[in-house]
Amino acid sequence: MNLTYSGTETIPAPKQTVWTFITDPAKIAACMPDLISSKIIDVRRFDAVVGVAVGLVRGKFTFHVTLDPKPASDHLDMKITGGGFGSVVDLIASADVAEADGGTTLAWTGSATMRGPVATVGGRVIDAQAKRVIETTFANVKSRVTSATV
Amino acid sequence: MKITVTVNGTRYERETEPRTLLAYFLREALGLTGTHVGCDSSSCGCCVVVLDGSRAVKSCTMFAVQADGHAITTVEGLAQGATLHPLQQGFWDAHGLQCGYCTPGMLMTAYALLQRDPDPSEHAIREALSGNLCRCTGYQNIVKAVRQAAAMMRTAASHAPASEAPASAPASAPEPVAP
Amino acid sequence: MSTTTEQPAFDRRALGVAMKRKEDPRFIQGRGRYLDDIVLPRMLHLAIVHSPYPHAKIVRIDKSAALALDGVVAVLTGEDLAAHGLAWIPTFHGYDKQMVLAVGKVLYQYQEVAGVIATSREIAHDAAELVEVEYEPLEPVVDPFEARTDRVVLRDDREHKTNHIYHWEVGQREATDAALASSDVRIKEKLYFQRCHPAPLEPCGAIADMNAATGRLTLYLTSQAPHAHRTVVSLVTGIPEDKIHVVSPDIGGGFGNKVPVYAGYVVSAAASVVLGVPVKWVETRTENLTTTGFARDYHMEVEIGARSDGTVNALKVTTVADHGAFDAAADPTKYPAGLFGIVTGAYDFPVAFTELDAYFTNKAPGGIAYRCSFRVTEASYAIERGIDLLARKLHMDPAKLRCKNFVRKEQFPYPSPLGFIYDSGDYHTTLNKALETIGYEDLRREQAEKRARGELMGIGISTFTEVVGAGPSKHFDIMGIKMFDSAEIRVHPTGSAILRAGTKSQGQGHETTWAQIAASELGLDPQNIIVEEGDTDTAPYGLGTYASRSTPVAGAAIAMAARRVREKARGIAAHLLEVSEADVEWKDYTFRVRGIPDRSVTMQEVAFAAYTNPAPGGEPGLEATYYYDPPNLTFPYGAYVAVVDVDRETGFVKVRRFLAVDDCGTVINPMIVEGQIHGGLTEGFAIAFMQEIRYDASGNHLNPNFTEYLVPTSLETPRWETGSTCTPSPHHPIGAKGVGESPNVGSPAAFVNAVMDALAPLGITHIDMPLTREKVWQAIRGAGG
Amino acid sequence: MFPAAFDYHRVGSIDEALSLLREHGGDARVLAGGQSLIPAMRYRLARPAVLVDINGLDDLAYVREDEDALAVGALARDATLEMHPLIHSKYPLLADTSAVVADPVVRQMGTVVGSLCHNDPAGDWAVAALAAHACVVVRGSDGARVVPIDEFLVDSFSTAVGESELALEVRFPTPPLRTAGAYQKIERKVGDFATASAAVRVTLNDDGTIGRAGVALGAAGPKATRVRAAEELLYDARPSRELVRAAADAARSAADPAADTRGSVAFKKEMAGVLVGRALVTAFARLGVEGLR
Repeated sequence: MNLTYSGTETIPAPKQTVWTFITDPAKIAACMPDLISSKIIDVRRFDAVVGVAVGLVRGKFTFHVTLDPKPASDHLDMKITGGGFGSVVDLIASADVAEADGGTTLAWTGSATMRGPVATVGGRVIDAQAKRVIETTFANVKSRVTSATV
Repeated sequence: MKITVTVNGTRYERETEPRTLLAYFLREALGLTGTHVGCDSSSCGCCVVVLDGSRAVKSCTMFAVQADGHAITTVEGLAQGATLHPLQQGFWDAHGLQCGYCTPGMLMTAYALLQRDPDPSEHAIREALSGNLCRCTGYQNIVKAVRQAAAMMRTAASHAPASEAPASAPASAPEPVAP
Repeated sequence: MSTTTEQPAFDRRALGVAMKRKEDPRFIQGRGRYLDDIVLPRMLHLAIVHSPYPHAKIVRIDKSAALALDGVVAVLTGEDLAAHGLAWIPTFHGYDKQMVLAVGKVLYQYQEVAGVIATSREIAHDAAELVEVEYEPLEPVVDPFEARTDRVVLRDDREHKTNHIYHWEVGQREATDAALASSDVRIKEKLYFQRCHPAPLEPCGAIADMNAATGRLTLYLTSQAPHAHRTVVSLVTGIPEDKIHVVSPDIGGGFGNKVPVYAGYVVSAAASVVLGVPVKWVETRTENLTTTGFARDYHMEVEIGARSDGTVNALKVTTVADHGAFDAAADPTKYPAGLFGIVTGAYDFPVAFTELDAYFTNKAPGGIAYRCSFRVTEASYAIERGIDLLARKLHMDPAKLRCKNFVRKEQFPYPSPLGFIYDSGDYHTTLNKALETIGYEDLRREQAEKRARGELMGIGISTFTEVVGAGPSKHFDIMGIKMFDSAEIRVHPTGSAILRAGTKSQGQGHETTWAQIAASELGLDPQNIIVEEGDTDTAPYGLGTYASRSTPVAGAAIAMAARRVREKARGIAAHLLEVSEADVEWKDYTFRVRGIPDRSVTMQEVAFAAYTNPAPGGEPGLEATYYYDPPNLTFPYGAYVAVVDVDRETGFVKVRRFLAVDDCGTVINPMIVEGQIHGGLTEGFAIAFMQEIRYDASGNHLNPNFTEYLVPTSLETPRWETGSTCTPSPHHPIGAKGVGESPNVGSPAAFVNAVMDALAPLGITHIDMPLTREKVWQAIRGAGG
Repeated sequence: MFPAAFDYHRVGSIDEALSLLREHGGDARVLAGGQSLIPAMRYRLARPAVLVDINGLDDLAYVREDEDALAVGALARDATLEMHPLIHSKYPLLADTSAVVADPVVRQMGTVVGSLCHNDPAGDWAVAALAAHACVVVRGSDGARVVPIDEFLVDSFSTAVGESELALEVRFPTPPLRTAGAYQKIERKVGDFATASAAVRVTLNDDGTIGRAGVALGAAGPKATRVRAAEELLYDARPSRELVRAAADAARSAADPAADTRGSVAFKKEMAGVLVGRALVTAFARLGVEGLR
């Protein structure tokens, strides 16, 4: 099944600060909700283990994340592959940063493709969780950049 | 864990892992293979057994440990010796089965239905059996079979002396402990 | 009619009697013996690891964590099987092969990648989760029209680097095109017959038991074709066929799903050979729905040309078939698209042409005959929808249009433009009976009133003909084995008998109907004829039960074997009656002296004599075997009428009435025939309204369990009305034609025709099955309804 | 499929259950009817280390009216309501709902409170509970609290019940005189989750105007959705076709469903409206107000 999500955060910080933050694997990893562990592989890649607890579904998802920044267009692509529960989740997220009144807007979209039993049996559960992972990650970006800036 | 269950009137004490589903416990620990498993999602009803004499439950969606201290009736417990239960007779007479795989679950669900409704309408039967799938019969002869059984049981009940157990009662009295 | 012999204790007119089923006592008492009921000493359990990807390279498989788990005995991969030459096996089609466990890459989601053997099922499943497989995803090809471009070629193991599997055609292309071009009226419509799955309630399974001491491999299989499976196993493994014993126990429904050979069978066999102990594999519902034989998945385009008075001129059907990752369609060798040539149906087309191209995609393999005689369902749907579309275009009543174009009774045997010789039929009588029974004229009047009020009521007709009973050895084989079938009858001294056949009942009631055929030929009590099938050590060789072939082929073999027994018995009777054989006639189920009917002996008396008092110089005993090679196929047919009401607001279709009038020739047991029709109609209903295997654009299987693969319950299922006419097959020994599949073949078009009839006032002409609420609602909305 | 291994405790008291939940936190799950939990465990989507089986607490199997509500205990099965004469005579919304949850065999085990705690966005009981303005009694180590249903349903599969708490009872307020409700559900077949569902409850005042109204949707958002706009339209108005249509329109607008195998967003939104309309027509008809269809 395929799911898409999107949102916009307005961050009271200069565009460059936001850009630097979101292209740093260590910083992005730290923004993932319920992060159990992470391993930075290089400047573009990291692995993360995220706890999943939605209703009766509880377990771990392991993600391999690759960042692909396109500074010329202030655009970041993120490819996230991984899974858990004998299933595979592929997430493709992208973010555009732009200057705005008093700060920077971070417009993001994400789409998740799930494969395996989870997709059909736990679809409604995992949908909610994937959405939460993406939303919370970008919300955390906002709060951390903001608190670092203020 | 050690559990004690009374199945078709016989008490059994067995060790079981908590994760063992009741259907597999009946089939593998007790050798009562009349209870079948046809899915993993509690959809098909091949595994229906009767809990404590009156409730039809899906034994693949219940752990054996939950049955500790309870009584279970399976398809093997329907006939009284050589005498078929009216439902079994009805299914045979009305061609209420083909491959036979769903049949035990159908029988047990119908058994519970007739306990609470001795004269169910066609719709009531279809409603009550809607948690049991059949791929062969198209249900029509199953409905017919249940109606025949209901009629037989009503007749038997109206003729039976008050002291006699109704035809639907599971074998109960002596509870020999199985080895 | 008076007779001086004593009345027997049973009704000798065994044929045509609604005899209660002999197999039922064990099933209603929970004493059936299905595969998973069998437990052998020291038995281990197999669980299979499946790919989450529809198309990916296998980079690495790490068994170590699984092997480290307590209770795990072995983990097998495709590489391990390759060492035994078992990584690939031929499909039933012969010209393709399929992976048992993936080697190098996976080609569909849920494909089998590894097998874990452990001391319990639970541990096997625990360990299956621990097998680490690293994949490198490849682009999946889900759509056969995309596959056709060969932009991504899926099968790198094949010599020809293309997704195209084969092209097949039959009929006259140019003449058909010309006739279409010169027709007054033409219709052309794309019809997709969706991918479905038979989903018998008992999943597939195997127990392999290699006895190292005897060198014999016993395979308990959920097999509709145990002899064919024995031969395949022998060919694949090199184990001599005498060292393989296939036992097909009670089967909890097959519907074509239990014809192919599956990975679990091969892996459990390989594991038992390697480990020397029995290994059981019972698939989960998810495995059943995602990896075992699917059916249909035909993208058809139907064209019909007709004169303005409705007389049909020509038919053309062009099909793109989606076969999934391997060509595992279980069709006879010379018929890659099965018997799709029946697509001219019950109508007298002067000329016709059909062609089909099959493609590989990243989906599960299959293409099995799901309650269907090799693609007859797809063909019947195409023609019956096509005729309705033509009626709509001509503003003609669909019943009248059908009557106008039916092959007439006097035209039989009728050579169809696509190469079949229809053996018999009387289509007008059967349709007229259906129309009268259901009150067609009244229904049309009611519909007119309802339409005036804006209500959506529809009446749909389907007058299909089947072609079943594969088949004559001249044309029909599977992997070279001719499609005959066989029977062996042994009459015991006391007049009871054992009958063995090469078929395998999965609910059809062979233990009863086979006994009835033999009893009616032998004058014995059918209650005392035990029927045994499914054990390759004891039953004569046969191709099994599918494609409605059991009664046309094995049923004939039984009648012929019984007649052989009777011929032998005649000699013994002559000896007992002290007359010459020529003076003995078989009349009223008894041997009688011609002209002196009082002098007679029963078959029981003859049987006793066969063992106690054989004719001098004659052979003792009373048994016979017959291998029946049918001279032609049989052509059961029917006229079905569906009445529906459509809820404009929600798109819900209520099937208010459904009448099936079937003609399957001679009826062996009317109760069983009716049961088969109820069941087939229910599956046809399911296909028309809810059953579908879908894959999303990424190749994810969307229906891997019964919460998503929708099987109708007693509440959704309509109440069926049935009727019959009888046009016996002229070439079958008892005139029977086969019936199990007719209702599933004929009904989908009746349902869809009824819904399209209901929606006709809105200008809606076609919606592809399944006709879900949403699709109907969308169509109504799109039409401004 | 076979569940992963776990430890099993069958508790003899609520306190024992609470103490186990406290001890094991998120690793433990409460086993009541088990009709969602056990299939999830078979698919290994759920793999709790500990199961706390409350099925021995027979005291919680009640369905009874007290001073101001119908109280349904944590072990009251769906079938108990389905077959309860009181429910049929006085709580038509609950009677309707109880007859369409899952399938009749599953309903023999499944519980009302368990369904609320599972909070599947396509579940049935949460929708009925919203329309009926129910509340849930939640017990922790510090005692019990009563949580209004709107607060109880937090998000998809998530409720106000803490890890070491137990939902003990759902309370459906005693309906005032001249109150009726209805539940409408579209499912692809028996046993399916809702493609769309709607629950309504209305009270008629003596003057024929509508008093309190409850309107809620299932499968129309991340959790069961109260349609406030429809409730406000109904309040103080008189039943009419126009009113029903307006309430249905409000439901259609309020619905925010996700597309899935059960249907597209457009179809589910439309069905939300159709079902609210039909549920209102049924509920009013139960109050003797006909001719609204």
